[in-house]
Amino acid sequence: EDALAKIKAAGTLKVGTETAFAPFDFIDAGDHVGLNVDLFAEIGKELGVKIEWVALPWDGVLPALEAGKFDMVAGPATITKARMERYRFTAPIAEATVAILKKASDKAITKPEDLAGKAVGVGKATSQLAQLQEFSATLPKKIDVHEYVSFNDAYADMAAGRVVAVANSLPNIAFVAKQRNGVFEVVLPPFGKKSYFGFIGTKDADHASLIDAVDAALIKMKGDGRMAKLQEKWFGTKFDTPDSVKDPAF
Amino acid sequence: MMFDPKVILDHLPEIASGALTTLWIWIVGMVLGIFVGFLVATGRRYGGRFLDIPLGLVVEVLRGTPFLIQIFLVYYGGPYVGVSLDPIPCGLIGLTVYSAAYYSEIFRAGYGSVPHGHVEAAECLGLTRFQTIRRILLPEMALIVLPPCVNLAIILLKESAVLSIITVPELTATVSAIGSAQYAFLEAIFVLAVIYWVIVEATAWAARKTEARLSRLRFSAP
Amino acid sequence: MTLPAISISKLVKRFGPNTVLSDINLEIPEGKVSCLIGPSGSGKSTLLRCMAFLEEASEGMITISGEALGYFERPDGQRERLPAAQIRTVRSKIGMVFQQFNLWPHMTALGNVSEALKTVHKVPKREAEDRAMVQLKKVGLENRAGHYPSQLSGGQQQRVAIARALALQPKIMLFDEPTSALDPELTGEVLTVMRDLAAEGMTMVVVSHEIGFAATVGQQISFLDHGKLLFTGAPSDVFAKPRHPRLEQFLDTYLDRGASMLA
Amino acid sequence: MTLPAISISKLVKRFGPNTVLSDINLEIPEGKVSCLIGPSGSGKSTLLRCMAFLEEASEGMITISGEALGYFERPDGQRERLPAAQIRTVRSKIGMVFQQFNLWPHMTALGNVSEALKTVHKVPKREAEDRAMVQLKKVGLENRAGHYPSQLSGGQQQRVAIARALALQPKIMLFDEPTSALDPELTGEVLTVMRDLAAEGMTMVVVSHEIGFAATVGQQISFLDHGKLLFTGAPSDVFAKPRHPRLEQFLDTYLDRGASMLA
Amino acid sequence: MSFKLFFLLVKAAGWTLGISVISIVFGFLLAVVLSAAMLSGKPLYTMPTKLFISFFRGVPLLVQLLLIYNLLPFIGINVPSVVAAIIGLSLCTAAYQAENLRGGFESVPRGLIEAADMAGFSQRQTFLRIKLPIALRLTFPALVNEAIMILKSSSLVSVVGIVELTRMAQDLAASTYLPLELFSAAGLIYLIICWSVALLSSTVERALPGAIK
Ligand SMILES: Nc1ncnc2c1ncn2[C@@H]1O[C@H](COP(=O)(O)OP(=O)(O)OP(=O)(O)O)[C@@H](O)[C@H]1O
Ligand SMILES: Nc1ncnc2c1ncn2[C@@H]1O[C@H](COP(=O)(O)OP(=O)(O)OP(=O)(O)O)[C@@H](O)[C@H]1O
Ligand SMILES: [Mg+2]
Ligand SMILES: [Mg+2]
Repeated sequence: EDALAKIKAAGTLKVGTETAFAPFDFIDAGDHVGLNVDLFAEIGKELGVKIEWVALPWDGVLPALEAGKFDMVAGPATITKARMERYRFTAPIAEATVAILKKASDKAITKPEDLAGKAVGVGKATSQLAQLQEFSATLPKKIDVHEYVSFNDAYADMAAGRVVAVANSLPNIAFVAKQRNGVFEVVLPPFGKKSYFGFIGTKDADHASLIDAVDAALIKMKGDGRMAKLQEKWFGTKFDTPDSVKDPAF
Repeated sequence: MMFDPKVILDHLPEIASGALTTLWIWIVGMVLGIFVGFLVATGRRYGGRFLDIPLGLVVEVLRGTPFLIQIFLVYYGGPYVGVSLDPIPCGLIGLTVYSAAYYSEIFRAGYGSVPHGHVEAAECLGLTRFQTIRRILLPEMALIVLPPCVNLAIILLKESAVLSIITVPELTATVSAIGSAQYAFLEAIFVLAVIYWVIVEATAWAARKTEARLSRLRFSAP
Repeated sequence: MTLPAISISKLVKRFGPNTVLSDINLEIPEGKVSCLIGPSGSGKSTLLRCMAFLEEASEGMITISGEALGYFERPDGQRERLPAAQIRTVRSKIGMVFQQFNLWPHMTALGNVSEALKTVHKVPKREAEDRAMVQLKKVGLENRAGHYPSQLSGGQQQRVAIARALALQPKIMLFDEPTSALDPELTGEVLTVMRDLAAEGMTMVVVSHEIGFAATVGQQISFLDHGKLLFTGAPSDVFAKPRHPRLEQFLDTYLDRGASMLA
Repeated sequence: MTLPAISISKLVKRFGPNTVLSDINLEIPEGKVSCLIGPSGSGKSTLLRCMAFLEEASEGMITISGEALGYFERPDGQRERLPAAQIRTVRSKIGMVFQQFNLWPHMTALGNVSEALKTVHKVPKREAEDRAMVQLKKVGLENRAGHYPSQLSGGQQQRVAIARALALQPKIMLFDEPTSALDPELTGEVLTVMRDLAAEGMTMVVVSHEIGFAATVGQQISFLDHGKLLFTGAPSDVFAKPRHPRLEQFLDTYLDRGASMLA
Repeated sequence: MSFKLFFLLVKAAGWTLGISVISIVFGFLLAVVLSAAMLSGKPLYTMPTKLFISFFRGVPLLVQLLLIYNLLPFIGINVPSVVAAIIGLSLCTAAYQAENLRGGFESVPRGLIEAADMAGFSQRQTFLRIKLPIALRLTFPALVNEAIMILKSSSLVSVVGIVELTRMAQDLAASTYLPLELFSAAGLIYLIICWSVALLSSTVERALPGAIK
């Protein structure tokens, strides 16, 4: 019997995540909330199981998935070629294209190209970092890239003034800008290649039916408008996402 | 999970540079910390109440809070009060101040371990306070403070990993970044374990040698 | 008569609320051996330490060959502290030998004796060591110069401590129970050195449990009890009967020991 | 005549290459006070520790009231170690009082005295403490039962140490310089307790620098020098002239002190 | 920063305190065993103990925790977060405490043990009734220092999924974007805990009988 059957028999689906990743997963006044929480609540209903959350710092999440500490990972993570070699992603749940967050008071930056020669913060070993470096190469003057262990440190450093902008996926920085209205601002349009966020599972045969079932549930929610409503709730906007990503842009 | 040594070999130069960064920040921060710590202990001993009480308070605050939080507040909070430091200087200052708090306590105990009579003998012979510290107190406490100093050095080495949150490219951050970029977590953990272990054992070995030499030099036949 | 080597007047010493020395008046004659005896806790060490300015008296005055030590008395009777440099000058006339020797363990015997010559008096290393060797020879330890304190017997350590004090050519030597940390047989070595010093006319003040030494070498004996100087005089006066009842009781403790088998 | 309390034959003790006791033959008579005297380093402590089996002799035999201690001699002359339980049984006849008292600092006086009764002899707590109190009363410390060693004077500590040894009702008490860590005035307390024990007929072996005590209380005196037993006999023989030249020289050290002012 | 946020930090501090205290107790018990093994002098016991101490002192706690949490499942032991955290902290602190205690055991004056020999104590009785209490008394300040270190190091257990004080501050900072306020508050809470421990221990130390002068 495979993973899905075991999960149904036990009645709980264990999902690993990191809770410092607003608006997907975060702690709001002590409660674990976010798009992931709402989406998995619906997935749970579709599969007929309860959801059990395991929160870890991001460094620990994927090793723990491989160690079998939980059945899949919410996250989500940007779907990339390299990652698809090691993991299986679900249907996309949001756009992940990289854009710029800057201080609202900073009038010198109006478009991504204005970053040439400036200091910009980004997370260490992320797909956003790769995108920013690629973008930097196209500019007349290189961007001074600062790498942080977490994006939250990058925001703190922008507030402290060491970097003028932070490059991150659109949904995330849109949420930051909304939370610190008047302090931070998103610079449109996004400069990165179009990319998407998906949940993560393992590639082994045992788990294939589980991810298939989650995919089916997500596509069903997209069809009946529940997905759009939740995106609206957490991002203030909704995204057009394909049913599956076979060939990511990078 | 599979163990793939290729990941390590491919990134040897980055790993080595991370290790070197950790090593030099650790050594410089520690040496400065020992120096400042000694000054603090001396100030507290001879400076009267007006130096002893405030310094004691600062030492206790530094020892009572995690290094992570201190370094975060200094680096990200500093600019709000007009102190904007670059990562490496900030990391060095942080490590120096944090270790100075601990080292000052070690030296305070060191001062206490020298029999008061030895100081009185110096006083009777007319040595000034500075001469007494330099010629009598320091050499006499050297052997006693060496083991705790080494212990602290080892703790500091591991604490220095915290500097990654202020973007210092030290060993732990470098290796775990390689781990997550390549999804090679097992390999990363392994590399970290081995490198730190080697540095710690080398330090402990050097300390044992120094201790043996010190005690041979000072208290045995010429 | 010459000026007394040390003159103590109306000295009071308090530790917090406890008065451990009250109204001490004492003159230490020059060129003689003075002994302080008395039961444990009577204040002998404290009085000696006041003479070396290791303790500061709470009241009263001490003069060394007529010069004020630590404090001088203003015409209005108030005491005022002297500048540190002046204290050092007066104190340089005094050498102190501690009960626990207090040799510096990280220096050889020669290092211990020559250290102050080098650092305080800026004597060049070679000369300082030559002068130190002279003192070590005087206490019979020229062949132990390179030994560290931990490699010397108790008696040898105490003799190095004496040489260390002598190297600075003090006019007065203070000894605080110089032999009580020693084995009976080691005691002999140190007492011999002290007898030699006495013979040379060194002014010495000795706190001692060695009643035998006090009786044979002491030229003035002072008996302290509960912080009071009960008696000062020549040995013949001190040991002659009838004695002060407290002194009688004190001496009995000793006579009980060591003496009874002489019969 | 009864069996000797302790009988030592052909005992040799080496530490590495150094022979510190050579060919010791000694009998400690029952119910008497035997004293070991001799210069520092002569091996007194080592001999006493051999009697308590705190040191294992390198050669030779010790018997306690006729029972072999630690080793027994096989018919072919080879020594063989006894089983641990048997060593404990023989050793239980011996009480030891150390120079440095060695009281357990984390227990009160009562705790120190009653501890072995409780843990080793499984005496119920109440009874053990009652029996401990009897011993404390004997050394005059019933009102110090609840004090920790650090709260007692040296003399009181040493008396607790004696009570601790007595509580196990040994047949023989060994004392290693029981007063040399004490101030002269505190010494008296301990010597009084020892005199009382002697009067009760306890077999005692005392290593002592207190020649006075040895001369007045000791009934057998042994003089050790350089690991050799030079002389054993009654006090009158030991102190009578003419003496063994080494003993003469040794006693002189004492006579020099304390005695000379008796004249 | 609202009172609500502060309250959440205090609640997370409960985890910090709880996990640390349990680990300190377990670690201490293990340390007693380890130090006894070191003192035995038998290579059969000392060799593995030396290896244990070398590993747990030489390798960062973070790595130890990741190993316990993610590697044990591969040999069929799936430890829950809390257990992994307690195991990791206990083993690490045990290595340090064992060294402290060994120093303590070695400085128990020889004469006190001889006194126990004379009173007929067995080896086990001597260890439990004499050596251990005295070694404890001698090393008490060092043991407290190590306990405070562990309190602070416990922030690393978030890698196995426990939201203790530091992690809670990070989580809250990630949604409120008020990192400075949250980290200052967390620092204050650590300070209060550490000072309380230090104060309590110095009171206990004064009350403990048996200082060796
Ligand atoms: N630093 C101090 N603080 C408080 N009290 C002290 C201090 N030094 C000495 N005393 C007290 O002063 C009194 C006299 O002590 P002192 O050492 O002078 O006696 P002593 O005659 O030398 O005794 P002993 O023969 O035992 O050496 C004692 O009661 C002692 O407790
Ligand atoms: N554990 C040891 N290892 C090596 N040598 C030792 C040891 N214990 C004692 N000795 C040596 O044995 C000799 C006799 O020592 P012991 O302590 O028995 O002398 P003692 O007569 O008691 O002297 P004292 O009067 O100074 O106490 C000394 O030379 C000493 O250095
Ligand atoms: Mg004194
Ligand atoms: Mg001895």
